[in-house]
This record gives sequence, structure tokens and C-alpha cells, in this order.
Amino acid sequence: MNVGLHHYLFVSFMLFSLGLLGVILRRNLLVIYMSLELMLNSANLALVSFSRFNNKLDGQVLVFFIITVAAAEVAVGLALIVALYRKRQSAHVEDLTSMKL
Amino acid sequence: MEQINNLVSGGAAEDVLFYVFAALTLLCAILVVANPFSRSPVTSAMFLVLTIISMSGLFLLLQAFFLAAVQILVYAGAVMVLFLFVIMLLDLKEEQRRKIKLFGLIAGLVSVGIVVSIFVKSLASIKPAAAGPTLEGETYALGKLLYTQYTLPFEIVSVLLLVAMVGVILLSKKKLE
Amino acid sequence: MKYEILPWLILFLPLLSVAVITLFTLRSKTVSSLISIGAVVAGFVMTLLFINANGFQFSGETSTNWLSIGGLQIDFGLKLDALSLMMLLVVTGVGGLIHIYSFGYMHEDRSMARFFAFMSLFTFSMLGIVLANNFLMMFIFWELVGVSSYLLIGFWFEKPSAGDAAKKAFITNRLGDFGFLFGILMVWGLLGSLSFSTLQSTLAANPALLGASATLAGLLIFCGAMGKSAQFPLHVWLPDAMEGPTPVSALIHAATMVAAGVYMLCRTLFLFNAESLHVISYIGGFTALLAALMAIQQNDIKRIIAYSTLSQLGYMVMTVGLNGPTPAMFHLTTHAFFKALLFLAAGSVIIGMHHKQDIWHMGNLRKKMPVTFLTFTIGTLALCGVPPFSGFYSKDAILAQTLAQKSYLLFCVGVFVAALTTFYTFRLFFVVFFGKEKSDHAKHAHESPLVMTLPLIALAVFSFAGGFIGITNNYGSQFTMDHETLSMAQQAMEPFKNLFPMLCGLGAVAVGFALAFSLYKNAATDPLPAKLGGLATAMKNKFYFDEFYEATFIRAHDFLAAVAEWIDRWILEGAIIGAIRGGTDLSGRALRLAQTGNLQTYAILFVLGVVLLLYFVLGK
Amino acid sequence: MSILTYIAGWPLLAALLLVLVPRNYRVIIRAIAVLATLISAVLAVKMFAQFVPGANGFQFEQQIPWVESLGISYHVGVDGLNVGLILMGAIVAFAAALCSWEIQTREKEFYILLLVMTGGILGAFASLDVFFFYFLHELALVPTFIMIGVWGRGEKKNYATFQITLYLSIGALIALIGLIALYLKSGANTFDIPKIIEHAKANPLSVNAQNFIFPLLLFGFGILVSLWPFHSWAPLGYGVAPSPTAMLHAGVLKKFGLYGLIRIALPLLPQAAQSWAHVIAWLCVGNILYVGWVAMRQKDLNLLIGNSSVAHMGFIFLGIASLNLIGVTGAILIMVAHGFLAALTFALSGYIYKQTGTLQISELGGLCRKLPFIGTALLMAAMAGCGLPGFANFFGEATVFFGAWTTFPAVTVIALWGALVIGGIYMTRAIRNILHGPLPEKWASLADATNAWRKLPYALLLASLLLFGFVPKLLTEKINPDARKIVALATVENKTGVVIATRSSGRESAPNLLAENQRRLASVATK
Repeated sequence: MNVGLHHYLFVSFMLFSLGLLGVILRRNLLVIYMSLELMLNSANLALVSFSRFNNKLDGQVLVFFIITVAAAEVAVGLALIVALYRKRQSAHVEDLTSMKL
Repeated sequence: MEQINNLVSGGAAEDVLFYVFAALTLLCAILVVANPFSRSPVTSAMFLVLTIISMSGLFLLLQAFFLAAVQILVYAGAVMVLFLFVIMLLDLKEEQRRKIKLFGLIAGLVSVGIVVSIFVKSLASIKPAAAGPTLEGETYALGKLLYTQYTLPFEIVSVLLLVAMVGVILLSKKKLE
Repeated sequence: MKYEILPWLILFLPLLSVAVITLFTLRSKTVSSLISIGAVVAGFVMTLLFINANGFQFSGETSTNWLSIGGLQIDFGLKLDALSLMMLLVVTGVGGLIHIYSFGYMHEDRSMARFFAFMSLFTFSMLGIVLANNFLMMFIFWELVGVSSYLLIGFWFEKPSAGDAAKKAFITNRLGDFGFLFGILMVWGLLGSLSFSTLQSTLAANPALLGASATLAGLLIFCGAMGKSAQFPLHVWLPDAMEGPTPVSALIHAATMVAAGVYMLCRTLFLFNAESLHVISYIGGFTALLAALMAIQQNDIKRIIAYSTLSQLGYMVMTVGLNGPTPAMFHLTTHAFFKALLFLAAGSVIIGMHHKQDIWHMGNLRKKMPVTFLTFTIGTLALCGVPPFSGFYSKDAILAQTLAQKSYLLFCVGVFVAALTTFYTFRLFFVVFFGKEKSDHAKHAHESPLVMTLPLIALAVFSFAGGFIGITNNYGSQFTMDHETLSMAQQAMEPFKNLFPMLCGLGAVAVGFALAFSLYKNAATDPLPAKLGGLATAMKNKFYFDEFYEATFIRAHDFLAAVAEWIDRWILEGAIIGAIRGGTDLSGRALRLAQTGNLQTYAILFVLGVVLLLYFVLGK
Repeated sequence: MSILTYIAGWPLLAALLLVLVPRNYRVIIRAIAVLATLISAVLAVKMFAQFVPGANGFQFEQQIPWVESLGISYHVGVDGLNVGLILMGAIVAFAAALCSWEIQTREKEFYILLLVMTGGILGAFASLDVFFFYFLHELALVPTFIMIGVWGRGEKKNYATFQITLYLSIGALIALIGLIALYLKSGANTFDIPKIIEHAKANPLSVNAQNFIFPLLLFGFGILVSLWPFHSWAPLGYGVAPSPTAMLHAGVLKKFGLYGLIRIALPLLPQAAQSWAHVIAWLCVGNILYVGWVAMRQKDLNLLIGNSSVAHMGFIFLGIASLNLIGVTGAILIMVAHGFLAALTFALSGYIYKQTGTLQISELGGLCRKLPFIGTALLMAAMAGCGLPGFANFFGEATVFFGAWTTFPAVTVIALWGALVIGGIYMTRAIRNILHGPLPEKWASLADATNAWRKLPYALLLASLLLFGFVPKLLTEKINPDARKIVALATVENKTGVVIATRSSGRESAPNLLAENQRRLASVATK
């Protein structure tokens, strides 16, 4: 069998890096959020493959929890974006600089 | 189930499938982040759905059938619908082509590049268990584990979902008081 | 020693009365004053009892350990000998009379209770000086006397001049105390003890122990006396101290406190070597002369007497410096009588004049205030040294001492000062009691009540008879080895053994009186300024000492203070703190530039942080 | 449980209790605070009375191991060095709690901070473990900043808070570095002070290590005590601090640095102490003379008192620098006496400020007529401040002079000048301008302290000053035996363990000393 842990991990890392790139470069809050989901999924992929190649089911349990938490997180995050948009009329990170002193 | 199992564990076929799904995943992910044809969030969302679906294919290859199902149900089903709803609710225009700051681009690419290089470097040091994969798709075992050893986290997560629900309702009320 | 408890009681009764008055009876004038008077009168009675039991020619100590730290032994001890017993009598006797007098004098004052508390505090402190058996204890009471004098001078604190005078007295005294404590430290460092008797025996056994610093130590100790006894150059506070109530002037600034310096010199005479005594005698002589000159042109009745006090103190210090403790203490005692008398009589005049003190507003008071006039006359005669009043004997003893020590310059000074004394005293006498009334107040003056005149009479008796009631016998037994006890008649004839100084003294009195009589018999204004010109102005302005000190000592300290404050404000606070503050501020501003508020900048920074972390954890 | 644990514990417990009391129950809040400090004070008096002078080792000792791997334990105990300080601290804390009626806003928080401060400082003085010693001091120090920042008065409040925080934090930090270095270098692997000292007797620290650590401790603690030239925070801070805070800080907390020097630096770093003694002695001149001059120029009563309090610290340093029994005993005497005195003066100035709303000396005048009690107390405090006998300060200062005379005669003379003349000048000037003179019309309606509760804190502090002024033996006989031990350790000759005769403790051998002194004096005289 040629395809092993390394291959899956490589995919996972690439996915993570793409997500990171999205977070850093895209300006739309929603797209940034989607990129975050990508990063989260890459972690899921890594965990599942570890679980598979280490013969332990605990990794899958962890992924299960991650998916659950991610669902909750997406709901809250999106609600925050909506609330923010209502207040600022924008979902553009460059318009949201109130963290500057 | 048995048939699929036979099909995918056929060695060469399995490898081919992996490359297909992996390529699909990465391609779609690229299109989520940087689509040369459209900067609309809707396109990004749709490609994200595709990414997730192809990823669940990878899950299948890893014998995680239950998770593959959950992935599609929760992500492709629930989460992405939520995204699309919000996009439509906000009536977002296409992202304007603002001037991309050269410095930001370079900094972003460089930092991501460093991350990638560190990952790749660390890949070399990873050694899988010597025995090789023996675990077969054990949805039953997973459920058992979830309801015995991980009962408490499971319950806590359910509370978390409840809290998230309450929070979302509170946040999305018209007036924040 | 019989009745060992008595000296302790004498010392602590006044302190007890201070405590009782301040804690309980501050509301009641009468009770407070009676407590205070009672304490000092009881002290007088107990002193008599003690002397009766032990006799004057007696020497003893009673002490208890106050503090001992390694080599530093501080005792609280009482030294009882002829010197201290005589002083006890003076302090409690004259003090008692003045207390009684104050009961009348201060009757109108609403703070009378406070006054008597202060008076008791003063009595306590003064008794402490008299009884102290070691240097540190003497210094302690020395300071306490200083502070009670401060409180009493500033008794009418609402008058700005009283507050200023109190402050001046305190600081001037502090200057003297600085030298005093410096000297005490030096003596302790060299001889290893503070107790007078130990020091005396140590020095007697090995006179060279003080070594090269003997003169310096002596002069430093003398600094203390300089402050308390108001010797040049620290004499400036005493005339201003007349801002206090008159009984205070009588008690503190005539009879007792200012005498403390002389007393202390006599007590510690064994410490002084010839050089330091020489300096002391000249400082005393110079003070006597200076003060007498200043007194000539003063117009305030109390200030004139104050300058005469200064001058007489100069006499005493001079005599101590001439190695004559007996005449010095003799003069101190008689001076206590007649100067207290003069002050109290002046107080009576002031009350009669409704608190007018300028002598050129008085005149012809002899008819209106006969008792005051009579007693004042006795005081004046005693001060001038007219035989057979007490001052005659003591002044003669002083002049004889200068001759005996072959110090002819100081003898001339003494005679000249005697003439000046007579002159300014009679100037005062004529202007106040003779001539015409120079103001309405003088026309309506009245005699004082009995409670004030009785002490005057008692003091007048002693001022008259002080010369031959055995005072010299007692002091002599302390200071002279082969002292012979003289009978009263012998004492009365003592000056006539040595005719030259006596005749010089009497001649000086005659000259002084003649001048005063011719100038002031019926004068309505002072004729002297016209005759003396600039000199009179200088005399009137006390030879500009206050101005001189103001321009040097005070100005120097204020200047240094200003410099120090400038450094504090601009260098320590401004430059150093400012630099730290500015540096922190600047770096804060620089770091703030990184705070763009852009989410993605933070994301990049975050990633770089993670990268660093990963690099260290994995990458190496 | 040791009585010391109760003395420091009650205020801390009361602070916790206060957290639970609703803020509008003002009377209860105040009553709890006053009661807790009163209990502490009564216990402290009891402890002081039961203390056996000269007993071997520590008394009322208690030790509970805490972090054994580092050698940290809760260890409290008293000997002659700290028994007076704890008594003074507890009484001052009680007086400060009584004086806190002037605080009208956010009373609950104020009392909580006050109690924390009290418990912290009393605990720090009782601690025989370096860790708790330092920790409890910090516990007391931090509330100071908050109290000055929140309840302070005047325009310069923020600047003063900024400065006091900056200075004291840096000082505490430097001292901490020194203490840690001491812990590491001593090799005893314990924070227990008696154990470290025992260990150091057999294995003294190398001279190099000492010369590194001693300056850290000296300047770290020195900044906490406003050693010149690190003093400018003190007058400013006290100038704006609410009076209870100023009382506790200037009176009690400030003594921590000095106590630390005597307790830790002298016995453990003797050679360094000997070589640094000259530096300390000359820095004292800065405190006494220079700050005395600065005090002369002050136009604000609190700044004047603050500067005079800084000047008094000079005498204590001089006593420590003299490194002999008399000087060190005198230093501890002044520490106790000045605690009472500083508390008294700040309490009084607080009263005057409350009545008049100003402390500008030029605005005041003639107050003795309207405020006889307060005025008299202020006068007595001023007199105690310029070293009048009868008050505890006198014996402290006199003893320090006697002690320092044998080692630093020139400095002693300068100190004498500062104490007697400069102190006299600024104190009498202040009295003249505040209490004497005519009363300005606008102060005609001032009210004196008539109520016994109002009078109590002032009377208590005055009584303490007078008591120790008349019977200094109460303190000295307790201090003496333990100061002797410290001095013996501090004057050990390099590694041989032999005590230097001339510096040991005054004059056990008079003839030697006489010759020595004559030589010194001759040199002074020629100068």
C-alpha cells in the first residue's frame, strides 16, 4: 500500500495552509470565517488519519466533538457577524478597526 | 457496506481514490480562498461545500464511515446552509477589488510559506505505528466509546450547544441591551 | 542622707501639677492656679525641711538607672550639695513668690489655667537642671526649659510679635544647645561617662585626658550657657522675650532660666581649662558692656530691665571665666531677688498703666503707686550696687575677683558697666516715677492689689538683705577648699576689707547717678539722642545685631534651603523622574505604532509567534 | 497558634468579612474595622507586656512548613528588634482606623484596603521567613497606591500616585533581586531567616557575593525608606494621601526597609556592611541636612511633615551605619518613636484639612484659639519632631548620636545641626504660621475635636510617645540583647569570626576606645 499516514497528513497541512492564507489575505469577514472552517477541517483530517494508523478510536471521538463544537461556534460567530454588520453596515475587516487606540 | 469495503480496500483502487479525493479537496480549497473568476462569498461557500464533501470521501478511505456521514450532515448540510442564509441576509455585494497591499500579500505568503516548510520538515519525523492499520470501520465501537468512556464530555457538549443556541438568539435580537 | 524622698517630690510635684491641670482642671482658673502655686510652695517648704535635716554643707547623690545601652549609661539622678540646694531655694522661693504674684496679674486672662500649667512645666524643668547629676539629664531639662520658655513667651500667641519672639528665642537657644550637645558628646567620647562626679574624679586623676580638644570641648559646653544665659553673640532673643507676660519675664528671663547657663558653668567648672575660661570671661565682659550700652536708649520699661539682665548675666559669666564661681553664684542669687523684684514692680506699673509699656507715657507714678514705688526703689538701689543693698556686696565681690585675677581690662569694663547701669536704671526711675504725667493713663494709674504687692515686699526684703545672710558662706563651702564661715557682721563688712574695688564701684554709681539726675530729673522727652547723634540710634537699634543675623544666618539658611528645593524639584524630580517617565512614554508611543487595529495584521503577527514557538519546539 | 498570627490575622479576616457586608451599612463597616484593629492593638500590648527581655531565641514562635522543596514556611516570632515595631504598628493601625471617619466616599473599599494593609504590615514585621516577609510587605504596599490614587486629595494626586508607585515598585523589586540572590548565594536552601543566619555563621558568604548583594538590599530597602536621593516620592505622596494611609505608610510600612536592613542585611553581609557604612553615613547627611533645608521651604503643611519625616529617616540610617550596639539600638528606638510621631502628625494635618479644606500654611494662622486640643497636639507633635526630650524621639536620636559619635564624628555633628537647628527652624516656623498669630476671619467657625472618640487616636498616639519618652527602658531593655547579637554578627572580621573590638558595642574596653577616640577627635578638631 503506497498511500500512508504521510499522504493524509500532507493533505491536511496543505489544507491548513490554504485556510491560513485565506484568513490572512481575504478581507470579507464571511470568507475569513470559511477559511477558518477549512483549518478546522484540516485538523479533523489529521486526527482521523492518526486514529486510523494508530489503531485507536479516541481520535475519531475527538473529531466528533470538534464537529459539534464547530457547529456551535459557527452559529455564534455568524450571529456576531450579523450583529456587527447591523451596527457598522460592513463585513469588511479594513472597516473594522476599533481595536486601534 | 461489504461491497464498498471490498472495493476500496483493493489496494491500487484505493490509492487512486485517495489521489482523486485529495486533489479535489485541495483544488476546491484553493477556489474557496482565491477564486480567479469570482470574488463573491457565495462562490466561496459553494466550493467549501465541495471541499467538505470530498473530504468526507477521504474519511471513507480512512474507514471512518460515521464521521464521513456526520461531516456531510453537519457541515455540508447545516453549517453551509447557515453561511448561505447569512450571506443572503446581509445581501453582500461582491467583494470590491480593493488595492491589495503588496506588503500584506508578501507577509502573508512568507508566513504561510514558513508554516508549510515547518510542516513539511516535521512530516519526515513522523513514524506511524509499525503494525499498520488494522482498524476497520467500527461505528458500533465508536458509539460504545462515546456513551461509556466519553459520557461526561458528551453531556457537556450538549449543554454547550444549548448555550450556543441561547447566545445566538440573544445576539441576533434586533436590539442589544 | 535624711529624707531622700524629698528632692524627688520637689522635682516631680510641678510635673504632677502640669498633668493634673492639663488633664482635669483646664476649665477652672482658680483651681488650676492653686494647684500650680501649691506645687511650688510645697517645693519650697520641702527644700527648707531637707536643708534643716541635712544642712547646707552636705553632698549626696541619689539616682536610678534610666537607660543603659552597652557603654552608654544614662542615670536619672539628683545631685544635692550646697550649690544645688541654694539654687533650689532660689527657684522655689522666688518662683513661689512669682507664682503668687501671677495669680493677681493674670486674673483677667481667660487662659490662666494654661498659663499656670506652663509655669509649672517651667518650674519642673528648671528644678531638673538644678538637680541633674549628669550631662545628658541636664541637657534634657535644658531643652525642656527652652520649650517652656518658648511656650510662655508665646503665651499671647495671637499677637504676631509674641509668636515671632517665641520662635526667635527657641531657635537661638537651639543654636546654643547644638554646641552643648556637641560638647557633651565630645566629653563622653573622651572620658566615657556622663555623670558629673565620675567625670570630676576621672579628670582629677588624669587631667590630661581631655588632651588637645580640652579647649574646644570647654567652649562647646559654654555654647549651651551662651544660649540660655543670652551671652554675645546669642544674646538677641532675650529682649524680644519680653513679649511674654511680665511674671514670665520675672521668673524666666530674670531670676532663673537665664541663670541656668551660669549655674551650669559652675557645676561643670572642673572641665574647663585656662584658655576656655579666658574666652568665657571676655565674652561675659563684652556682653555686659554691650547690653549696658543698648539699655541706655530703650524706651520700653521691660526692655530696659531686660538689657540690664543681659548686662548682669555678662558680669556673672565674666566672673565664672575668672575662676570665681562663688562671686558669680552670689551675684546670681542677689540678682534673682532684685531683678525679679524690678520685673514684678514693672508689671505692677504696667497693670496700673493698662498695659502701656513706653516709659515716656508714664511719669509721676510715685504718688499713685506708693508700694510699687518703694519696692522699685529698693530694687533699683540693689541693682546699682548702693550699700548696704545686696547688689553692692555681690558686685563688689565680682570687681574684687577681677582684680584678684589681675585682669585689669575686665576690671575697667566692670566699673564702666556699673556706671552705665546706674545711669540707665535711674533714667528709668526718674522718667517713670518723677516729673509730670506724660499721658492720660499715667493720670489714672492705680495701685495693684495685695496679692501682687505682698510678693513685692517679700522680694524687697531679700533684695535689701541678700548681701549678708550667708549666701557666700554656702557657695564658698562648695567651691573653696579652705573656706571660713563668716558671721553676718563679718559679711556686712566684707567689701571694706578691700577698699580699692569698692571705692571704684561706688564712684561709678555716683557718676552714673549724677548724669541721670542731671538729664532726666524732669525731662519730658529724651535729651540724649541729640547729644549722642548716630551712636544713640545705633544703641536704640541694638547695634543692628538682629539685622546682621537676618542678613547672614537666616539668609544663608534660606538660601541653602532654596538651593536644596531647586535641586529637589528640577533635578531629582524633574530631570531624573522626568527622564524615566519620558523614556517609558516614548517607548510606549513607539510600540503603539504596531497597534494598527487591522485584524489581519494581528493574524500575521500571531502566525509569526506560532512559527517561532514551533521553531523552538519542533524545528531545531 | 501564636499570638502573632492573631495580631496580623484579625485585620485580614475582618477585611474578608467586610467584603460580605453591603456597602450602605456604614456604621457596621466602620465598627468592624475599628474593632478588628482594636483587637490587634490589645493583643499587641499583651504580647509586649509578656515579652521576656533577653530570652534566648524568638518568642511567640510558630512555624508551619509550606513549600518544603524551596524551604518556604510560615514562620513568625518576635525578638527585641521587632517587638516594639509590632506594638507600634498595631496601635497606629487602630488610630488610623479611628481617623478614617474623614473618608466619605467608597468607605467599604477603603476599610478593606486599610485592613489588608494593617494585616500585611504586621505580618511582615512578625515574619521570620524571607518569602512571607516580602510577600506580606507587598500585600500592604499595593493598597497604598490604590488608596492614594482613589482617595487622595489635591491637583497633584495623579502625579504623586504615579511617582510613589514607580519608586516603591522599583525599590521593592531591587530588594527582591537582592533577597533572591541572597537565597541562592547563601546555599542554605531555605527562606527561614534564623536558619540562614545559622548557616552563614559556619559558611559565610564570599566577600564578592556580599558586595554584590548588599548594595541591592541597601538601595532597594533604601528607596522604600526614602533614603536620599531617592526620597522625592515621600513628601509628595504623603502630601496627597488620605491621612489614614499616610499614617500607616509613613508610620509603619516605611520602617519595613530599615527593619529588613537590620534583620537581614547586617547579620548576613557583615563585610559588605562594614565597607558600605561610610556611604550610608554620608547619604544620611543628605537626608538630615538637605531634606531639612527642603522642609524649610515648604508652603504646604503636609509637604513639610513629609519632608521632616524623610529627614528623620536619616537618623535611623546613621544609627545603622554606626554598626555598634548604641547606634543600632537608637535606630530601632527612633523607628518605633517615629512611627507614633508620623502617624500623629498626619492625623492632625488630616483633621485640619478636613476642617479648613486647605493645608497651605499661608492660608492658616491662629488656629490654637479655635482648635485648642488639636493645636496643642500639633504643637506637641512639632516639638517631638524637633527632638524635644519627654517624647520618645529624643532618646532615639540622642542614642544614635552617641553611637555614631564613636564611628562618624563629622557626620554626627552635621546630624546634630540638622536635628537641633534646622528641625527647630522649620517646626517653629510652621507653628508660628499655623497656630500662632491672629485668626483669619474665615476660620471663625472651625470646630475642635470635642468628642472622646475623635480625641482618642491623637491622645493614644501622644500617650505612647510620652510613655516611651519617659520610660525608654521599656524598649531598650528589650532591644538591647538582640541588637547585641546582630551587632556581633555585623562586625565579624573577615572569615575569622573575631569581633572587631573598636566597633563592637560602645565601650566594653574603655582604655582602647579612649585612645582610638582621641585620635579621631584630634582629626576632627583640626578640621
